[in-house]
Amino acid sequence: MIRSGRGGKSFRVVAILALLGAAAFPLYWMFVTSTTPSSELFAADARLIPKPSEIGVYREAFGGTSVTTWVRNSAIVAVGTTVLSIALAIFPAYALSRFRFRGMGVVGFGLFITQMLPEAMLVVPLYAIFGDLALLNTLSGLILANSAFTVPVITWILKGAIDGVPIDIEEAARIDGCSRLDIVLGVVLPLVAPTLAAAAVIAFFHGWNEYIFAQTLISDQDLRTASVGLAGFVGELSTPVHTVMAIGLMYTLPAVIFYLFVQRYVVAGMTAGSVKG
Amino acid sequence: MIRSGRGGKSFRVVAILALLGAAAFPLYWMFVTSTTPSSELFAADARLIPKPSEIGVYREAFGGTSVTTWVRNSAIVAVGTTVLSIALAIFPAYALSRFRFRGMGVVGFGLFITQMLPEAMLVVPLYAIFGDLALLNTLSGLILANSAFTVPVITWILKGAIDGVPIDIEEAARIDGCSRLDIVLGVVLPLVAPTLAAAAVIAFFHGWNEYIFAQTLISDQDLRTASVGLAGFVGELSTPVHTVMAIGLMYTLPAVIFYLFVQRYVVAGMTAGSVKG
Amino acid sequence: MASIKLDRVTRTFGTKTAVNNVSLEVPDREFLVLLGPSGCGKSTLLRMLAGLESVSSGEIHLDQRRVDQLPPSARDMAFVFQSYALYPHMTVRRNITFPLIMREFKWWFHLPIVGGMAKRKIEESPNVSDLVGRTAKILALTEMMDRFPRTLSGGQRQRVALGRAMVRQPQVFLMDEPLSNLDAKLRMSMRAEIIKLHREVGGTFVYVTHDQVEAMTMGTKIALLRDGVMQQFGTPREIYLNPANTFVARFIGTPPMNLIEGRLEEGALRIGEGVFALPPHLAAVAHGNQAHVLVGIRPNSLTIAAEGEGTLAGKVALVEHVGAESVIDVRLDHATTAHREEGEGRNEVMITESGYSDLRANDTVRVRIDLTDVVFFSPDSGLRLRPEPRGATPHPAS
Amino acid sequence: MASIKLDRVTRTFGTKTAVNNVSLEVPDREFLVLLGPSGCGKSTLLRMLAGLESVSSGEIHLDQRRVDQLPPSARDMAFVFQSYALYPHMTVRRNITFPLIMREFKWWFHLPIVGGMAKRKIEESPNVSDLVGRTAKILALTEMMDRFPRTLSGGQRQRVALGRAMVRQPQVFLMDEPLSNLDAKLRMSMRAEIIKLHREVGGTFVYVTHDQVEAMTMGTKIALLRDGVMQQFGTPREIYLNPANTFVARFIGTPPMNLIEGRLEEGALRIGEGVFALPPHLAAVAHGNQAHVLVGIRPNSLTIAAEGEGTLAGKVALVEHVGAESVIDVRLDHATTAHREEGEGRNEVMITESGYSDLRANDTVRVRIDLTDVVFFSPDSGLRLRPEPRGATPHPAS
Repeated sequence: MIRSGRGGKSFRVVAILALLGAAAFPLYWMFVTSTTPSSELFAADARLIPKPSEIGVYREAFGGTSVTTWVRNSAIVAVGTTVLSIALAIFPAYALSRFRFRGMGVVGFGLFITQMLPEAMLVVPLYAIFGDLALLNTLSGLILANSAFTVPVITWILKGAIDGVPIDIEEAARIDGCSRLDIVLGVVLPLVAPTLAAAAVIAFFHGWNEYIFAQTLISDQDLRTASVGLAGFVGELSTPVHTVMAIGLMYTLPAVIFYLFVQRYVVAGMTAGSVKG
Repeated sequence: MIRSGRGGKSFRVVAILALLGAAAFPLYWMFVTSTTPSSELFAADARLIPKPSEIGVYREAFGGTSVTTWVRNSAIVAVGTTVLSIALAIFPAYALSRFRFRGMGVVGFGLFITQMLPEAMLVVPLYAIFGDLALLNTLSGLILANSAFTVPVITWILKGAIDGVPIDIEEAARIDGCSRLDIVLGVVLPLVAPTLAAAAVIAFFHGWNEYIFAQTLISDQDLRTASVGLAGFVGELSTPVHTVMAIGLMYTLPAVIFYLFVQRYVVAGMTAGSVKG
Repeated sequence: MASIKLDRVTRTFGTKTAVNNVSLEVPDREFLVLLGPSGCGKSTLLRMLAGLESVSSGEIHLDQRRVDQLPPSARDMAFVFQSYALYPHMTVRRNITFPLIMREFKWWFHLPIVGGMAKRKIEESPNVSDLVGRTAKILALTEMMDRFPRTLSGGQRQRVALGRAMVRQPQVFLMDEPLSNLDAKLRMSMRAEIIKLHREVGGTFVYVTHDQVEAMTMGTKIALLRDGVMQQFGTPREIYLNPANTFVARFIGTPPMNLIEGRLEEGALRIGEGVFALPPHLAAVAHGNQAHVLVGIRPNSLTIAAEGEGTLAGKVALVEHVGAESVIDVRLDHATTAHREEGEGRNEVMITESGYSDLRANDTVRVRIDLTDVVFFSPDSGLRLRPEPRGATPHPAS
Repeated sequence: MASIKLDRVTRTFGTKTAVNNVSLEVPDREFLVLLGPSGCGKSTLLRMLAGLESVSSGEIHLDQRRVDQLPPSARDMAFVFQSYALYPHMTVRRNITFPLIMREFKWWFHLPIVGGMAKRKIEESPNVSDLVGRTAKILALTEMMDRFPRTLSGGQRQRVALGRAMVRQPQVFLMDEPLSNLDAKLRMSMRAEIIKLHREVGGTFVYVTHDQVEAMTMGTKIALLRDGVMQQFGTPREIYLNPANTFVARFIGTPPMNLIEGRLEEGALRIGEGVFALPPHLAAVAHGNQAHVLVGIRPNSLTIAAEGEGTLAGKVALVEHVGAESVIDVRLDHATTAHREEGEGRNEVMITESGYSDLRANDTVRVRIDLTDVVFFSPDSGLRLRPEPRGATPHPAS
């Protein structure tokens, strides 16, 4: 922490305001739009204050759709993606952080390759493979497909955090009788907990919002996720924009709740910086 | 670096092989598929070796489409997104790393909020705003929209790297006569160069692959990006899968080239760990 | 031409007071050492001088100029960090030249290619490259100007950090434990180099350390701090001979001063069963002061003696050999020691003797006291007992 | 019950040889200090003992058992790290108990709730909690068992690290500069605590340091390394009195031994213009050895003298006061010194005198040499010159 004079202070205030604005605005915008009648929506001067009289749109939104089923499916997919991708990312992240070997560059390339490939590109081969493996139309198949995209990013993030764990602490654990597995699970993971929380948020949101695979690999109505359901609404010209926004806000809520659940750890990581014995 | 006995070694070999496999497989798969005639594509035993006789598919792919225009547009969007989102992320990242203030938790929340909101949700309000601001049907509008999604992630990643820059080095720069701006640009940025490179890769790929905004906000054929153009192909039932794969591989190539361009820095960051004076 | 004056300087962090009401004044060209244990506020004080911390209350003056509200770069002070804090992405040459480049800095120096050329132009201008070259020569860095800090050893990095400070030719050099990351042998030779530097480049030095040997050998003035409060300020000799309280007495000197409980009885001092006649300067202190005192005795004022008068009985607890000297810990039979800071105390006193002592643990010995340099402290306040005003002081009080 | 034997132990990293062919043997209950400057390989050697580094060639034996191929946990050694390396996410109690928990570890201890309960059960079992309680009491940690490492001071963390080592009751304690992160005063008192620990808990200690004072006071045996090669191995006294070469001579002792170029002339020693008669034990060394020698003289064997025979003329260069002692640097007029490692040398010798010297820089003085403890080195190899086999050695060679 820098305790600084006047220059630093104004810099800080501006930075905070900018960030807060960026943070709060989209949610607020959604709320305002959801309470704006369609007739006013494309008016020249955009509305900036919600209209409480229009709050009934929420009752309406809940009534006509199978929102609860969608949200439940999305929750299963998001939690599954989170658990699976963290489980798969831990060991590569540890290896990248602690070992030096020829071909690290190639591995680094691999960490980005799924980001280079557009999902649309992989849908066809995945559809074929999933057909063979009987994973089509299952939530676990969707979890698997999502994890393929989150694992590299999470590996990269965890690797950075593990870099910050002093090697001495690991060596102390070896002397105390820990195997390599014991060290990773018992010493390294608790020390990177804040980053783990951040990684969980990223994986959860990816699973929650993923659209293309959810649309392609799932055809059963009962297994449809919220992102696909919502898109169905948006696509229908008959759906008024404010209803879309109302459902959208409900759709966003579980993700926000999940975030609030882990934010204690995330913020701890933001304030703590690196690990010290 | 841990120099370890037998246990560590086998662990390492397994980790490398797993990562290499994950890295190389998708590209290889695409290549194999592109040279597989449609008739064989859904055969019970999947083909694992490319068929050189079918290489002509690439000539075919180039012939019939405006691939070059798409790729040029995508490159503009991707580079623009990279530059803009890094420029916007640097200062919040620095502020989050160096200052302590009430409401950091709220800001942390803000860093994730655009990840919580599905893009589909924002398309309508963005369309309205962009209409007002005459940003519809422009590549700069698309760059702006993409940056809104990449800035939070990049802020988060840069913040982690800046945490690793010793505060002493900044204080030395203050004593030597640097303003806060000089410190950020002249001292902090060069020291987080590897992370900056990783952030650039993430932003570039996001801009390159983004689909929903590119589809909605751009209607002019000449401004269409590769992701949208490609999706058009995939949608057409008449396009044979192997042609799709061929075009997909060409589509992926610029992204790979960009990656190879910055990978020197990324790998330097992977091997170096934290900054030391 | 740069005297430093601190006037009731205080710094609080939340409810904690790191530096409490410190006032002191040193003239130009002094070598001021801020000394004390970890967490005593010495680094905070130095950082306030540099402008890296703000002052909660009080004033800092450089010559006649009040500087405590100025930004660091306007104070004309250089700072050498404990961690060296070199710029890892710059060569040694650029590290040393950096403060000079910043003097002529324009915003467009941040531009990639043009900025780099402009900086190189400054670096290669005759004035700058001369000055940098001379500095490098003094510090024996000429050979390694194009290397990067990560390729240097600890001592070389330390010298680059010194070079970056010297090249600005500041009025004041501030150094925050600059030697503590070096190994014991290198620390000794760098100590000599810094003393030489002080003599040759001039300027006022302020040096923070927790090592009393560094303070005693380098400083022309020492300010000893504890919990943010200045305990004593004076020359090394004053502080060694006339410690203001028991903390100072125990902190300065290796091994530390022994503190033994005693009783003043009509011109004599009783310790346990032993009675010692007081020399005149001590009798003056004793006069009019309370009967119970803490007697401060340096380890070299004690000797192992044969049976005899004016000695104390004890048993050897430990013998340490440090080269030419032996340190003998003796547990006294009847006297009580008062070394509170180190746990139980166990009534041990430390005695230094030159040569290799053949004593072993549990040998029975007698200890003779040379009263010449003995000092008295109040057992309640820990403060030094001084003679009544009318008495003459044998040593000037600090 | 744990003697340590190193047999031609070598460790290479790429083309660099960190430890080169080191052999030594210490019986049970010794306190072996591995001493040397930064980068001499002492830490690598310790880490090979612990099993944290593998051995490139050679063997390590603990008693009769060869251990160099065993994993660290099978060697029955505890390790105290320079950085303490406490587990930041565990309380002090859990930190100390951790090695005992690992002895009974099952894979399902990793499970969130069940594992936590199982670990707590071990922690609270009478055997374990007794042992941990006793250890905590010895180290005065009882009050802070439920706190986390980040809330402790440096000295307290150091004691927790010692506790974690002690609780395993290992045959060997390995310590890697455990005191170097503490401040000067605390370092001294922890030094005494570790010596006490060695006496009370038994076991063989191997201690790495770059500080020769620590080595001299703590060690019962010292192995002095330089660039991976062992320079000398022996008791502190042997190493101090009989340095094997000029490096050892200069490394041990504060201030370091003076090395002056001299010439042996028929039973006498000529240094510059001065001629000194040799005592018998030195005459025996002189006999049959070459004429040119380096004369090693401890600073306390030199004294400032009045005009007279058997003295050397010089000028005072610097006077340092360290408490009870003064260190006087004198630049000799006609003699040449050979302190190669510190740059130009400038023909200065260091002299220690007790008390506060009133000499000032540039005073003209004469220096007297006490030849009793003087040693001779070869100017070419730097090796100690010893008497011909038939001569008697006054001190046993190491």
